[in-house]
Amino acid sequence: MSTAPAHEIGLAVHGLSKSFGGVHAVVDASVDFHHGRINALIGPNGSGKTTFFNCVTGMIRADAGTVTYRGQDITGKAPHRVAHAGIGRSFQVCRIFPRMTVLDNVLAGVRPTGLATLLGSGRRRSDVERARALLARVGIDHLERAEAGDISYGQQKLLELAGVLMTDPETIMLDEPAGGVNPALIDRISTLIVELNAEGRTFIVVEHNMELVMRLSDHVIVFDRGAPIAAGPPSTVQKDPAVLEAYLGV
Amino acid sequence: MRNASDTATTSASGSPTVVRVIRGVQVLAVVAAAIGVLVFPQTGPGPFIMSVGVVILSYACMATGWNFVGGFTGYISLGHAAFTGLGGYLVGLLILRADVPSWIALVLAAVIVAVLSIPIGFASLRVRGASFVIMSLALVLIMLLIFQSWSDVTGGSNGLRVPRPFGPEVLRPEQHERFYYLHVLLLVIMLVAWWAIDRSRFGAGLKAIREDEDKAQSLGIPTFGYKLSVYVISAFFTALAGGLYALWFGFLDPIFQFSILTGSYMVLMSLLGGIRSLFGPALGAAIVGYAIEFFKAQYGDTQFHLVALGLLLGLVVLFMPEGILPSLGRLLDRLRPSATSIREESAEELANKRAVLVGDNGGAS
Amino acid sequence: MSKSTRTNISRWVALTAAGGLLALTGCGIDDPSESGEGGTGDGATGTGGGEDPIQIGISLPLTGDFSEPGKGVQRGYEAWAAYVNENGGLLGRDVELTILDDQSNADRVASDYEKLINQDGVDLVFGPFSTRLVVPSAQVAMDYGFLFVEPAGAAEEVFTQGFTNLFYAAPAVAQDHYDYLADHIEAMPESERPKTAAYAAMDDPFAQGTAYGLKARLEAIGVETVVDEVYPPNTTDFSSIAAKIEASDADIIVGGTQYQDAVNLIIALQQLGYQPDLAAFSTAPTNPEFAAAIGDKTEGILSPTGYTPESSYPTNAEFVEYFAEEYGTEPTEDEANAWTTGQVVAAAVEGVGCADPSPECQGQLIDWLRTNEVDTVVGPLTWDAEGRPQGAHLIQQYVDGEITIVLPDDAKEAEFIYPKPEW
Amino acid sequence: MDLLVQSLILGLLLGGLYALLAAGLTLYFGVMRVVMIAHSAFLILAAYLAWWFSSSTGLDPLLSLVFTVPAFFVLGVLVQRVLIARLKPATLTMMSVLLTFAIALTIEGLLGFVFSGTQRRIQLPYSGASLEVFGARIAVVKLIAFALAAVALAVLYVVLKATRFGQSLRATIQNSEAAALVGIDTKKVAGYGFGVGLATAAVGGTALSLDATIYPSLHWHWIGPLMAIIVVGGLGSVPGAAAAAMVLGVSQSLLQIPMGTTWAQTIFYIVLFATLVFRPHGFFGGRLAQRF
Repeated sequence: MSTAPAHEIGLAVHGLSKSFGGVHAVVDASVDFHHGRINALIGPNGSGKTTFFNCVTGMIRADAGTVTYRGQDITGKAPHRVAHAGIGRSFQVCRIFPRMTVLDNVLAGVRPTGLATLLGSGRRRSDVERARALLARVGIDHLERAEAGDISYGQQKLLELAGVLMTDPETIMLDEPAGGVNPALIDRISTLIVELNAEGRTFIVVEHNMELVMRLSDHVIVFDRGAPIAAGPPSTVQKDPAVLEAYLGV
Repeated sequence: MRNASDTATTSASGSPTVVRVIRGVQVLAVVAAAIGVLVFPQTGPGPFIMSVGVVILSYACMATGWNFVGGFTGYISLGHAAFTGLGGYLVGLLILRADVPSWIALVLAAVIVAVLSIPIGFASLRVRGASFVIMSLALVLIMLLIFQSWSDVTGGSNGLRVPRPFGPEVLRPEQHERFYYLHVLLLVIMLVAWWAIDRSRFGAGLKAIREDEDKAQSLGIPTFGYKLSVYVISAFFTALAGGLYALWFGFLDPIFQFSILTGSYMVLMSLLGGIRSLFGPALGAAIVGYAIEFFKAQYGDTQFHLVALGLLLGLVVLFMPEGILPSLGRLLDRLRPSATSIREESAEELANKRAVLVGDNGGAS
Repeated sequence: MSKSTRTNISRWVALTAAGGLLALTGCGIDDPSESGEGGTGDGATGTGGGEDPIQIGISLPLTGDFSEPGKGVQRGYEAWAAYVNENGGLLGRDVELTILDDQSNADRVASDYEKLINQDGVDLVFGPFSTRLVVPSAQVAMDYGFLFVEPAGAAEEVFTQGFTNLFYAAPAVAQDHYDYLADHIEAMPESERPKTAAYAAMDDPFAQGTAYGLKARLEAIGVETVVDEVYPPNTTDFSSIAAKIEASDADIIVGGTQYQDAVNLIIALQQLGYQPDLAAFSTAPTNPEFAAAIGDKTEGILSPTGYTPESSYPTNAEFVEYFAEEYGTEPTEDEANAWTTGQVVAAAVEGVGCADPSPECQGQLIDWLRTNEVDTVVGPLTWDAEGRPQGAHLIQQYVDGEITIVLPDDAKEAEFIYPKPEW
Repeated sequence: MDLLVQSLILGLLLGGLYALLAAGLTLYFGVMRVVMIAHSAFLILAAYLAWWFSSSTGLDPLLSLVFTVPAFFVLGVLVQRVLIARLKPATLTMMSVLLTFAIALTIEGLLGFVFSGTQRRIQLPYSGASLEVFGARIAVVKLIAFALAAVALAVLYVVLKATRFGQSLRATIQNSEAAALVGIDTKKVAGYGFGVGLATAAVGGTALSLDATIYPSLHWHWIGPLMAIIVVGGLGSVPGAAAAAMVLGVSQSLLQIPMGTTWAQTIFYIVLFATLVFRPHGFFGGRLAQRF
C-alpha cells in the first residue's frame, strides 16, 4: 500500500445529488475526507448515508456532483475502477460469496497483474499465504475451508473485512460494521479498525452505534435529509444543536 | 465438481489417508467413465444406438459449452441455440459458398461466431438478469427470422444441405463412429478448458460474479470484461458443437436450428447435472438425452413429452436448483454420522477464540 | 459440507452416466434377424399367413406443428395396410407397419429412420410428411440403400438434392399444381385475362412452390405482379398483408398457403372488403373444416388438389369405399397420398418379387420404379430421374358452397367460374 | 396513402393488444422481479378456453370472460404463492425464468394433450364484418378486441392509481423493502400483482381468440415481441410498456409496407438491441433494467 501524506484531502465529494423517483436521497452533498483519519458518517435512518456510499463507490450513478480521490476524478467510474483507485468498501447487509470457501472469498480480492496471472492458478502460493494471514488477523483462519454461507453472521462480517483488506485499499468505507453483531465482536472489529488506521489506512464508517462512533472516530459528519448538516470532532458534533434537532426532533 | 487443488486442500473432516483413498477412488471413477465412453463403440451397439450416442455427446458438448457462461457467471442464457445454429450454418455456408475444407470451416465458423458474439454480449451483458435472458431469447428469434428470410444466402426454409466431410466410401455406420469420437474429442477439449478456467484467477473472478456481482465489482473485479470474455468463449465452443453436429447431420433448417427448445434443453441439462460442476452438464445431457428417448417411446404420439419436459424442469428448479451432483453430495453428507455442521463447530470455536482475544490487541495471532 | 465428498460422488455419478450409455445398448436392441425376410414362422395372421409379415417402417409427425396432416397420412397408411392384409397380402405375406412419432422435428425424423432400419430391421420404409422432414429422412434411407417413396415432399428442393432413391407418390410437384389453371388462363382471350395479380405465400418450400409455379406461368403471359408477400410460418396476423393486397386492387389473389394461414388471410381480405376476380389458395380449401372456418363465405375460391374421391381411376372406388367403411368419412388428399405411397411400393415389390432390406432388393425396387408406370388412386404415375412425378393437379372451385372439380375439362364436374362471385 | 392509413389503423389496433399483454408482463416484473415466460402460454390457454366455451355452448366467446378473468386471477395468486415464492431471493430472477418456462411448456403440452394440435378458430357471425372509417376499413372483431384491451388497460390504470391496493402495488414496484417498512404486506401484494397480471392474459386471450387461429405452440410467437416491448418500455413500468407496445405495434404495421412481413418482425429485436446498447433503462421512464 502506498501511503498518502496524512491529513491531506483524499476523497473529495462536491455537490452530489441522487434521487429515486420523487425521493431525494442525497441532495447537493459536499464532504472532504482527510487522509489518515477515521471518519464517521452518522445520521437518522433514511438520511442518505448508504446512497452517498453507493454513489461514491460507483454502485449507483449520481444525478449530479463530482467525486475525486487524490486528485483523480472518479465520478461515475465503475465500482472496480474505484476499487483500483484505492477505495475498498463493505456493505450494510454483509455481503460475502456464500457458496465459496472462506479462503476463496478472500482470494477473490486478488487483482491479476496481467494475462499470465489472470489465467494462472487462482490459488497462487503467495496469495494464499497473504489471505491466510488476513484471515488469521481477523481471527477466522480456522474456518478457511468452510463454505462462507455456513459460518455465523459475525464471522461473515470479519470475512468481509478480510476480503476488503486483500485488495489493499488505502481508504476503507465500512457501512455499519457493528450492525447485527454481538458486543464481543464489536470490540474485535473496532480494535481492528484502530490497528489498521494506525498502519495508515483511512476509514469512512457509517455507524449507528454512537458509543462506538464517539470512541473510534477522529471526525464525524452528520447527515440529515440527504446532506451533511454538521462536521467536526466527535465532542464538538455531539453538542451541535442542528444535530440534536435531527436526532431528537427538538 | 471442483478442481483438483480444491480436492487437495479441502476435506475438513478427513485424515490424509482418507483423502488419499477418496482421491484414488475419484481418479478411478473418471478413468473408468472415460474408458466406458471410449470403448462403447467397440461393443457393437449398432448404427442406431451409435447415432443416439452421437446425439447425446452432442448434447453434452452443447451443454458444456453453455456452462461456460451459465456455470461460471450464473447468467442463464435461453438462447444459446443461436450459437449452435450460427455455427452449423456458417460451417455449411463456408463449405458450400466459399469452398473452405470442412474441418477448417468448422474452426473458422466458430471463430466468426465468437467475433459476432462480442457485440451481442456487449448489449446483453451490460444489463443483468432479466434483460439478459430476454436478450438471449430475442437472439434466437431474430436469427430464426434472418435465416428464414435471407433465403438467397441461407437457403431459407428450403434448408441447407451440408456436404459430408468424409468421402462416399465411408458408410453411414462408420460415419457415426467417427463423429462419435470427434464429439468425444471436442467434449474433452471443452472440459479441459472449463477446468483450466475453473482453477484460474479468471475463474475465481467469474465465480465471484455468480455469487454477488456488486460485491465482486467492489473488490476490483472488472465484471463486465470478465463476463464478456467468458461469453465469447462460450459462444465459440457452443458454435463448435453446433458445427460438428451440422457436419454429422448434414441438413440444416432454420426452424430446427434456431429453436428455443434446443436452448432450453441446454439449460435443463446443465441445471440438472449441476452448473457448478465440471461434469454436471455432460451428466445432465446423458440423463436428458436418455429421458427424451424414453418419453418419446412412452408417450410418443401425444404432446405429453412436452408436459414431462416442463414438469422435469420445474421440479429441478424448485427442488434441485444446485443440480444432481451437488445435491447427491449433500444428501450423502447428511447420512454420514460423523459429519457435524460447520456452523456448530465454528460457533464453539469462535467462542473459545473470543475468550482469548478479549483484551488482546495483538491482531494476527 | 465437505467438498471432497461431493467431488467423490459427482465422479461416481459421471461413471454411472457412462454406464447408462452402455445400458442403452443392452436394453431394447432387437435382433434384426427376428423380423427378417424369408422365415417360415407362423406369426402372421390373416389371409397372407405362412410367412413372416413384411415390416414397413414409417416416421410421421403425430405431434407438433405438422401433426394435423401427419395424422391424415397415418390413417391412409393404416387403411392401406389393413386393406392389403385383407386381400392376400404382399407377395403372399402380411404387411405390418411400425409408425414412430417424429414430433415434427428434423433431428427426430432422421433418428427414427435410423432406428427403423437398423434396430427394428424393417424390410421397407415409407416416407414421412412435410418437405422439411423428407430431406433429412431421405438421406438416411439413401445411406442404407433403401427405396424411399414419400407422400408429401412436393417442393422442388426435394428433387435437387441428388437423392437416387426418392419417389414422390402424388400427381405433381408443387410448382406444377396450378398447371391446369395456368393453361386455362393462357387460353382466355387477352381482353378477359386478369391484368394484375397478388401473391402471398408462406415461407415454406411446398406452399411457396405452388404459388410461385403459377406466378412464373402468369408473368410469362404478361400478368403483372403487384404484390408478392412471403410471410413466416408463425404469422398469425394477416391484416397488414391483406391491407397491401387490398390497396393494390389486384385482379387475382394467389395464396401459397397451408391451412390456418389461408383461413386468416381470407378472413382478413374479407374484412377489408377485397373482391378479386379469382382467389386461389393451396391446401386449405380442400380441408373439410375450411368452409366453416371462414364462415361459409367460400364462393368461388379455387384450390389445386392431387386427389378427389370422385375420380374414376381404376382402384379409387375400392379405396373410397374401404376407407369410408373404416373411418366413416371420405378420404382426403393426405390420406390418398399415403395410400398411393403404399400402392407404389406394392407395385414395385410385386414387380420385382422381393421385399427385404438387402441392397440388391432395394436397388431392384428403385430400378423398377424408374422404368414402370404405376396405377394409383391419384392416377397413373411415372417419375423422372430425380423422382418428380409427371402430372398436374386438378383444380377445384367452391360452387354453391360445394367444392367441385372445374379443371381440366375432361375431369370437370362443373364449369369454371371467372370472374368469381363476391365472397 | 390509403394503405398508409389502413396500416396505421391496423397497427394501432394491434398495439392495443400488445399494450394490454405487455402491461401484465411488466407488472410481474415490477412486483417480483420475475420474467414470466408463461404469460403468453396463459394467453393461449385463455384463447382456448374462449374457443372451447364458445364452441360447446354456442354463446359469444366474450362471455367466457366472466369465468376466465376471476379464474386466472386466482391462478395467478396461486402461481406466485405456491411456486414463485419458493425460489431463493438471490437467484429469483434467473430461476423464475426457468420455472415459468417450465410452466409454459407444461401448458403447451397439456393444450396439445387435451385439444390436440389442430388449429382452432372461433366462428362468429361477424368474423368478416367491417366498418369504414376515414376511407379505411376496420374489422369489427379487431375493434372489439381493441376495445376489450383498452377497457382492461383503463381498469388497470384506475386500479393502480386510485385504489389502496394499487398504491401498495406501485410502492412495492418502486421499492419493495421500503414498502415493507411502511407496513405494506409485500408478499400479499406480489400475489395479487400476479393475479392481476394473469387476468390481463385472460382478457388478452379472449380478445385474441376473436380474430386468430390458435394452436398450442402459438405462444412462442407472442413471447418474443412482448419481451422486447417490456424492455424497451423499461422493465416494471406499466405506462412505459403500454407506450412501447403502441409505438412498436404501429411501426411493425407500417414497416410491413416496404419491408414485408418477416423483416418487419425484426423491428422488435432491433429496437431491443438498440435499447440495451444505448439506453439500458428503457425509453419510457423505467429505471430497473440495468440492475435486474
